[in-house]
Amino acid sequence: MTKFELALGLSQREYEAICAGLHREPNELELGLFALNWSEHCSYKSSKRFLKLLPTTGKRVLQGPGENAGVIELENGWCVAFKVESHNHPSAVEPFHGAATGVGGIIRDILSMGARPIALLDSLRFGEFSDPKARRLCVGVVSGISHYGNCVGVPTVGGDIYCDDAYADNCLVNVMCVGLLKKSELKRAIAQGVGNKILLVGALTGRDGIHGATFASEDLVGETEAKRPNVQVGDPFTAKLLIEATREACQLPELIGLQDLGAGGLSTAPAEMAARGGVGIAIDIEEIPLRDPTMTPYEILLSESQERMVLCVRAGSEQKFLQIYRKWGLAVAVIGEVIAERVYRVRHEGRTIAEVPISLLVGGAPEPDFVRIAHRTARGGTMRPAAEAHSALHGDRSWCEALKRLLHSPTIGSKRWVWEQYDHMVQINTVIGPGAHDAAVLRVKGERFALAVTLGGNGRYCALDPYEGGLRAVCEAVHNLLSVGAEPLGITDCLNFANPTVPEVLWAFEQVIRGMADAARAFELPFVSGNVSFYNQSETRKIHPTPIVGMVGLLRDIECRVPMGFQREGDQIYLLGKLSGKVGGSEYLKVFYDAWGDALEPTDLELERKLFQTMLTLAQQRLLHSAHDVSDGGLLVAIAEKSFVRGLGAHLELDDLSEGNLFGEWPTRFIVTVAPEREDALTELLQSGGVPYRRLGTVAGDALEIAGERILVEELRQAYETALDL
Amino acid sequence: MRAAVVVFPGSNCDYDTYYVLKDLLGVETDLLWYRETALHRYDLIVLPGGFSYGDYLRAGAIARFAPVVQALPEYIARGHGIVLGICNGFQILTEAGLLPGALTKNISQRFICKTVKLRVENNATPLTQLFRYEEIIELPIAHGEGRYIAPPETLERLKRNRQILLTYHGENPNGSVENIAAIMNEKGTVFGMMPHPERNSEQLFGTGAGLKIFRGLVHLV
Amino acid sequence: MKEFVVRVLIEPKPELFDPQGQAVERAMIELGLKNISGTRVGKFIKFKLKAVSVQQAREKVAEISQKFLANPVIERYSIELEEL
Amino acid sequence: MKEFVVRVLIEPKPELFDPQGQAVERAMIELGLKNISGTRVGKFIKFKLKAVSVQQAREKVAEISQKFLANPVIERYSIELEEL
Ligand SMILES: Nc1ncnc2c1ncn2[C@@H]1O[C@H](COP(=O)(O)OP(=O)(O)O)[C@@H](O)[C@H]1O
Ligand SMILES: [Mg+2]
Repeated sequence: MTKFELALGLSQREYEAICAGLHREPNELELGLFALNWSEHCSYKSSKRFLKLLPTTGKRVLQGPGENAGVIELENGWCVAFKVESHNHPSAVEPFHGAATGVGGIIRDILSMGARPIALLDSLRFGEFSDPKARRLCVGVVSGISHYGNCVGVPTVGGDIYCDDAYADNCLVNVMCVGLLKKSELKRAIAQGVGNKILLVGALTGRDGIHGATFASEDLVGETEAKRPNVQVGDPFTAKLLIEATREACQLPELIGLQDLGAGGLSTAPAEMAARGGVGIAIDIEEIPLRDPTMTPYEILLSESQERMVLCVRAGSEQKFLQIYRKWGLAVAVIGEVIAERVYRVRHEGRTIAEVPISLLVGGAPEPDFVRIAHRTARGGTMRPAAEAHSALHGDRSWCEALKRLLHSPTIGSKRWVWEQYDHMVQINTVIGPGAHDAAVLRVKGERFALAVTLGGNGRYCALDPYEGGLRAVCEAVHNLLSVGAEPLGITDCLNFANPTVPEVLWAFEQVIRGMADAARAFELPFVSGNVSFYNQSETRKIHPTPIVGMVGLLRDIECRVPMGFQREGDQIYLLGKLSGKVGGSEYLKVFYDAWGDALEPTDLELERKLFQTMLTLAQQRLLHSAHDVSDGGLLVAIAEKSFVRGLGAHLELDDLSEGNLFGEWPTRFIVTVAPEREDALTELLQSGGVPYRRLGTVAGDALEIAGERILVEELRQAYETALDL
Repeated sequence: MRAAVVVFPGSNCDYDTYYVLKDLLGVETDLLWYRETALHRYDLIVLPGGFSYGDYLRAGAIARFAPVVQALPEYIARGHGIVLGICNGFQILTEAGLLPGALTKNISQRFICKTVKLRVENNATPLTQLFRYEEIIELPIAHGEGRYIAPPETLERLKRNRQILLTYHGENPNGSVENIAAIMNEKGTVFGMMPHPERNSEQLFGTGAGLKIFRGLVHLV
Repeated sequence: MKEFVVRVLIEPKPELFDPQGQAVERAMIELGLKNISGTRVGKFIKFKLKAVSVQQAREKVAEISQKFLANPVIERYSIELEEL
Repeated sequence: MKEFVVRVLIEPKPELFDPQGQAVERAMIELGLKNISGTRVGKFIKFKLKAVSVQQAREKVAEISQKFLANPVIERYSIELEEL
């Protein structure tokens, strides 16, 4: 094999598979097509086998994995489309543009389903902020998301941020987009009907990011400098026009299918559309509107210029579509047509310059050998850091001081610095926005119901125990939705991992998926979309296995939403779930002992299911004055967060104080408040639901009081609000 | 009463503003494409928030040349009705010279989205007539270029003629001179404000102070 | 027709406070560039222009700068032309 | 010590897409400035610097431009010095 082929990232075995499939050697252009379509990023060749473990069906699922986004039915003919995607490698190289173009890509995925994008969420991972490089990356990423999301008019309503040395060389930028559509508007990324036309719409095609997909399918090592594709620059202004124009185009019955151009550009999107429709596509390369007329066919086909989409429209209706896109000042051209032969044919001035069978190009990539081998042999081991158990208690540490210090850690503290840079209100649907609760709540104009959305995941748990970590990631998302009173409906996930050819990495990958799958089955929740990002490692560092879980839920009546914070003095504070558990994996151990602990408290899925039902009933009956799940930082942090909302303190009647009880982070717990006169109704419901509970105390005053110690809410709030200061 | 909300390429609060006027207040309202110039049929023209032309070069710098903006001076001179610029709309009006001063990058150099407190400095205008003088109200802001500045003579004139309508109260989020958040022209026919009244027009989102601004403008007293 | 490379430099008027300039100056000093003062941050627009003469080119660019590229309330501009 | 007026001009690398430049170019054409092409929008930083020699001044400014003023992944810069 020549140097050229190797540089494209194809293996010898893959090259042979191509020759065997074509019955000849590919030419340079064809090889480029294969390099992109068969890249890990586009083909999922190493992950496919494992992704099959995830449950994907359910009675509300209108579209599961396999399209640009998943779609779930809501009420009154409304549906929600959603997906999360990573832009890790580009953001590590150029945080501003990398993150910005990540936002653009996921928005177009939602657009492809016929939906209007109504919300964004972002999940970010950086090194510790004591490292200036981590701070610089964070500032760049946040301003990139702010730049793009704000301009394009989609509110950024949620997400999370963690800092950990594991991400020092490979930051993670996962963005989720949520769209709303009527069931009748649903579209697919499909090409059908011989003779129908293929249109390219949006921005001009330039020399951007050629080979971005193959770049994202390799480790980030120093010498990639030379291989590094040009940084792609997004144009949110064009993206906004593309949204409006495409929403118009979606109203025309002659639109057969549409697909965004992401990684791989024109070398992958039309082929995927043809694969779904069981047809072929021929494109005429000279018809493509270019930014630079000197581009070669190879560059045109592999360009990853942003803000472009491909449409398949009924023959004869082209003019209608051309008009719409021209009205919005966008580039638009008929670049090809649907053909009967199931090939992807590229023509240049009438001459065929590349032609490959669709079935070989899309989905034909053989599973790499290492997957089979690793799958058989790999075990955990090196993923687990040696860490000491800290079952012993704290000695003379003050609980108040410990709490204050935890609240000041960037992972726990307020992310206001971030989300105040995001327009989280545009479209005027954001009833509960960032920083206000466990999940964001969006109203649907003219409807009684509302949507709740959440995105997040904890890599440290997965590094300790990938199965339990994967399971928790799903549980936590469920809790976030239950806290606001919403019923979880569907899941999207982004699996961020290191190099999959390392057996332990692949082992952890499988464990995480098994954990997520078991949790999803317990709640009968389908995975409807997702994304895999491998190769997040450098010469010296691997990221933690980091599944990021996005979830959408339904609040049947927006008036039944439950606030997070303490509402009234005298309200009674209850803990739902068990009080006692291990401290392993907690932020507390990290901050005070620089350790992880030896094990995570295992999650009790039976109890999870009971809590699920009970929390829904409590919300429907409007019994609760507030609810908040216990997650990062543990019990006291959750209580402090409840006190910040209105500056109301609490008398806590806790006597069994231990690090595990106060700062352990196992899930399956909520802290709720109830009016004193409804206490009996609450406890009755908890008993009949089989949920263990205990009374923690009373909402009162302007301080938290615990076992004789007392600290002003305002003092804690100061620590919390100043945790992120970049 | 008939209102228009202008749609520039890149507007993104156009529909929100339309929704408040049309669906919440029941005002006959059109979304008006930026190429339109027949404005006389409208009593109120709103230039909404967003990023017209991507806010490239300077916020509002390109949009001020749009046909609809070019037609505004005549609309105003003939007294056909009132013009309101919200956020990006305010930026366009200052760029076009229809309101004095300029809106520049926030002192922090960052975009900022939050609810702020404002003080009503003049309640004898259509925009503010439903508030008490010096009343403190809450409205969201969302902008990267909202720092109002103007030469001293202009500021003098603004104060003398009571053209300053709203000022930031408590905290000045962007560094605007004299805490200025909203102004009008001398005749009281052109209004510009950085805060977004359409984002606090329902109880779901706060106090509903924004709806009072629209009610005042369309004389639904 | 001649072809020119045009550069329009736009900066905040001298009498105006330039918070961005101040922030950049502070950062430069922190990074060890002592002995600096009066930092201003502006914009820089570059393009190619065909015109019959330098004079015509300059006039045209001045007009567009005045009208569009700079905001005279807050900015001033200078034009540099180079014939290709 | 000598004193210099320093100008650092920063622009997007030529191979990168500059959507702002494109939008500004379109606007200039619509406003009647035909015959233009290749518009790029960049930044312009101006300050005064004291240094012992032109050479030292230039070295220092190059260093700070590289390290801080310009982002070498996406931008290139040029330095202009003038002695006062
Ligand atoms: N971790 C996952 N869980 C569920 N579905 C997934 C996962 N990863 C990818 N998918 C699905 O596989 C398909 C291909 O994903 P992707 O290549 O990211 O799409 P795109 O073409 O938009 O980049 C999508 O339908 C996606 O939802
Ligand atoms: Mg896609």
